[in-house]
Amino acid sequence: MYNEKVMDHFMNPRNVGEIENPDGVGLVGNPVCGDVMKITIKVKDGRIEDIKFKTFGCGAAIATSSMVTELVKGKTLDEALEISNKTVAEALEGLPPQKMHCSNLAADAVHMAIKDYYEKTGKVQVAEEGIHE
Amino acid sequence: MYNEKVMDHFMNPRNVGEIENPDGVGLVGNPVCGDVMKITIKVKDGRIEDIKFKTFGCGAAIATSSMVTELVKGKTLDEALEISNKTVAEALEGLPPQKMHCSNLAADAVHMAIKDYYEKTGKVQVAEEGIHE
Amino acid sequence: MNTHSNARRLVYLDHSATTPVRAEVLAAMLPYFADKFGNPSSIHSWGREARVAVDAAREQIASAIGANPQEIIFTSGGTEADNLAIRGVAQSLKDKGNHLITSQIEHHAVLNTFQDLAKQGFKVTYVPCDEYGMIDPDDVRKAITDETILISIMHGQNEVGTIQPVEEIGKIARERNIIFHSDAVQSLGKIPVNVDAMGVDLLTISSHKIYGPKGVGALYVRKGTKIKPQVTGGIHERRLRAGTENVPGIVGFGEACRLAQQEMPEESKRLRELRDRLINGILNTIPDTVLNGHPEKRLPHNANISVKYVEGEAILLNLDLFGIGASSGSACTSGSLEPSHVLLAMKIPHETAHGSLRMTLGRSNTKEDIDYVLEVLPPIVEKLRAMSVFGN
Amino acid sequence: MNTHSNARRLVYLDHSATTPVRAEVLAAMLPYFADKFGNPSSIHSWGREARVAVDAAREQIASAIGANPQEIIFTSGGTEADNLAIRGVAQSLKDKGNHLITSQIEHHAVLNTFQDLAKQGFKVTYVPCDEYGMIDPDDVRKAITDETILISIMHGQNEVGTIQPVEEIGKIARERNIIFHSDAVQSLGKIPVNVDAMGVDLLTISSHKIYGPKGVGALYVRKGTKIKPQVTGGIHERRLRAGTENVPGIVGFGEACRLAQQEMPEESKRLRELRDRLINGILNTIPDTVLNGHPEKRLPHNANISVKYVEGEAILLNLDLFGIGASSGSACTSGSLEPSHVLLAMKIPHETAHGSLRMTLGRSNTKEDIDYVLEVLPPIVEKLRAMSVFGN
Ligand SMILES: Cc1ncc(COP(=O)(O)O)c(C=O)c1O
Ligand SMILES: Cc1ncc(COP(=O)(O)O)c(C=O)c1O
Repeated sequence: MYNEKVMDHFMNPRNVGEIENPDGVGLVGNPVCGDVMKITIKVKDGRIEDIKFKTFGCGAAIATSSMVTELVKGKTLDEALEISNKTVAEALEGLPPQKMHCSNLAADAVHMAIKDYYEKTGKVQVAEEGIHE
Repeated sequence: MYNEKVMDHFMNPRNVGEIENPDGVGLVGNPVCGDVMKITIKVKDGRIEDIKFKTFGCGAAIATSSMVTELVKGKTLDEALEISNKTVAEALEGLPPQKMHCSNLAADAVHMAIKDYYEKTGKVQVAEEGIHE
Repeated sequence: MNTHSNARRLVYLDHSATTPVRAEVLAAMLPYFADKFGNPSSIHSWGREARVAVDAAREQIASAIGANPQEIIFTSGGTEADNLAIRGVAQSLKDKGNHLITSQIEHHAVLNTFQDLAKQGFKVTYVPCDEYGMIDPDDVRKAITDETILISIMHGQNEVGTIQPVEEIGKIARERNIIFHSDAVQSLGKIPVNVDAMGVDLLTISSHKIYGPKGVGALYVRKGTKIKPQVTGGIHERRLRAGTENVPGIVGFGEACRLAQQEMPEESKRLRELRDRLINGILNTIPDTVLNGHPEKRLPHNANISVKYVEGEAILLNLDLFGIGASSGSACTSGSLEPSHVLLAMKIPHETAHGSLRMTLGRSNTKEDIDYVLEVLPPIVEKLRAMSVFGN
Repeated sequence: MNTHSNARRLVYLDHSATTPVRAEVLAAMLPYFADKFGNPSSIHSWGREARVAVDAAREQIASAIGANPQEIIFTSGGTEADNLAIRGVAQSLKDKGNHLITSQIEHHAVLNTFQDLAKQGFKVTYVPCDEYGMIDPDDVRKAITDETILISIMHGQNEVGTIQPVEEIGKIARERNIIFHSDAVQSLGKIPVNVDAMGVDLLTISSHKIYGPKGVGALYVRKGTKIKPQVTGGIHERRLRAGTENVPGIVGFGEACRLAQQEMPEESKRLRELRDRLINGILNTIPDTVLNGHPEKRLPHNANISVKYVEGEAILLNLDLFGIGASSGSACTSGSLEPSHVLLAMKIPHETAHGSLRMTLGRSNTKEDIDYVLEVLPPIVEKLRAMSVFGN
């Protein structure tokens, strides 16, 4: 069902956990649907210095969570905002069709954490339309 | 499908043929339905002295034709009239259910031959209701 | 069960009824009974392994008929596939129109399904055939009304072997934008079957007629064709047919398709030669015999001959004792009181229809088999004719 | 396909999804593929030989459920049998009434068929269940109206294993003279299934759940029960189901039934002990786990446990890498966005439903298998919980 890359991120997820006193928190998903992701970030000099995830969900949900943390870690906030759910799925070399919908929310969670950071710090957010695509 | 007794009468039918100048002829069946039997009899002293059949039909039709000739040969006309299609089927130790209807006409043919004999000779027929049961 | 008391060899000549599963097919199936036994819907390795096998078979079958794998819907056989096609279209398009077209010479799986729909209020036109069992595309064209939603005309006729002009009918259907279904159960593996060349939207095929296992068939459903599923339940076969997949059966069907396609050119030539030897042998040695069906446009393995003055079942029983298995369109073997509807549609008289003998050849048959039949049959006919009411 | 990279043994715990064909069954089937391959409708010896085999299997199956052989109609599986029963009765009795009763916890083969009938204008009452997945016969009684023509309530629930009070429901149906159908696909071979004791008019069974081949099932149809055939065509199965019989499949089903019936008392006891070891082991070692389904009135081979705070598919994938095959009622494995309708009907919260784990035991499972699961599962749960949003 899942390819090797997905299975690798599922079995050996990167950046699991929760950052204490995070600069931003993103929580997406819905327990009814079976997938909930929480992303916590530490921001320094406009870059994502640290990122951790916690996910309740299926293989795809966990793998995309893990992958997105790898993709955005060290990136500027603007760069991170450009990473979409599609980018994540592509970085995982594809997800099964029935998984594209429900489990592929990881980029949304990162965007939300960045938004949360902007709101908390009162910093101006450059491109609102980058938040959710 | 057919039991051994039926197969024996089918493969080695008794009294096949046609009596020349018969005392009675019975012809039953219908080519549309796929079974036609012709019985010819020779009568002497109120008994069926000789009997022959010709049949266009399936295994059951041929076997019942053969069996009925065995059953009535040498019998009095009254005795012969008492032999029904059911008697013939029983003497054959049973026919497949779907064959009880169409192919089991042999006794009818004998009865018709006897009727024909009565009509030809003008002899009184004792029990009309015996003819067809 | 009476044995072949008179048999000097066993000659199976009823390949249109069913065929033995060939060794390669059984070998392909065997791992899927006990070893790779998973349910393709399961996500664990047992399930995934079964899914891979089903998908591979789907590709083999699609490739044999020029279709895409996603257009293949597995069913329990040809009968179910015919039902799914016909009921599925009628029910899904009933708001567009209520007229259906088929022919008088379809298999009962098609015919009885139309008759059932007729009882439910659909109007059905049964186009006739000529004396060779051939349908005239023009009759189909003329039958079309503004209400017509489905045309179903078979490819190779199962009793008399006549190959129907489906390509032309497909063109007519396409011109008029009407869904076209064809039953190719008998033609698959015998003559080329290609969904695009035939112009069909729906095509029925069955495994056990091509040396695959019984209990598996498929309906080709051209992309975009709307049909209402007839068996509902879990999510299988693109929601068009529910039920746990018959994995070994499907694997066997796939392999049978692959082999049939590969061997068809040579095998069909071989069968045609044997069949012609059989037909000519009978027509030349037994008087009052006639070939039923088209002399040339005919499935390569089908010989259907009427033996006048005798009844089919009586011949079959005699042949059986000699170890020869064949079939007949007589009433006694049709399960009804009427002889074959196909022979009657061809205007063959009842008596002659009752005496029809269908011999359908297959992989195991040899020249020696044919010669054996040609040796055994004449005395059987002679004997039965001697006791027949007709003919002398 | 990822292999069982962490597996120290292979433990199949998904016997409610499907089972391997057992050796005796395959041995019984094998002659019918290539050697005794006839079509049971043929009158020659090949055909008669196949007919005898089909009839013998029919007797084996009838005997396993206390029926007469003529009351057994072979189908392509449990799904088709459910469809035949439900559509068949609804269509044949639609002039008597248009109300149907079933439950919220039926298999999709039943549920989706009723939903389809509802779209066609039938009124359907879906009776609820309690927290254990048990239906109250009184709810069925109350649902009955003068229009009710069919009640369909399953025997053993396939997800949570709860055994339904079919005998009582059968009595109610009889009192009110309403046709009663029960899906016994999961209970056959596990607990006694007897059509008279259950008071059913129609009963669904399936071969591949009892170590028989896939692609075969049967519907028991009590003498005198009128149902409209759903697959029309040739004359097979008392005109209730057309299509060339899957002879090897039917033979295998017969043998599987015979063996299941014979071994049930001992095997069910053995499974129950193993299952209890599994259930208790999990409940005792993994915190925040709950048993789903009835604690006592439960199929002997079914363990269904919700592991809170984690999602079912994630557990399954981990177990799979350890060589353990199981299933879940999570949305991710149900093919829809909703978790199991059965768990939801039992009022289990969505999160808990998503974390359900169904393990269904079978012939091959041993105490060692269970101990292996009990060793492997806790660290998997711990690891997944450590990365979960919930629970800590
Ligand atoms: C032309 C045709 N259609 C349909 C069928 C039915 O197929 P199956 O036997 O797989 O149900 C047959 C065979 O009996 C056939 O010859
Ligand atoms: C209760 C129940 N009914 C029906 C079915 C369907 O049976 P089959 O897989 O033979 O179509 C199943 C199995 O999936 C089942 O568990």
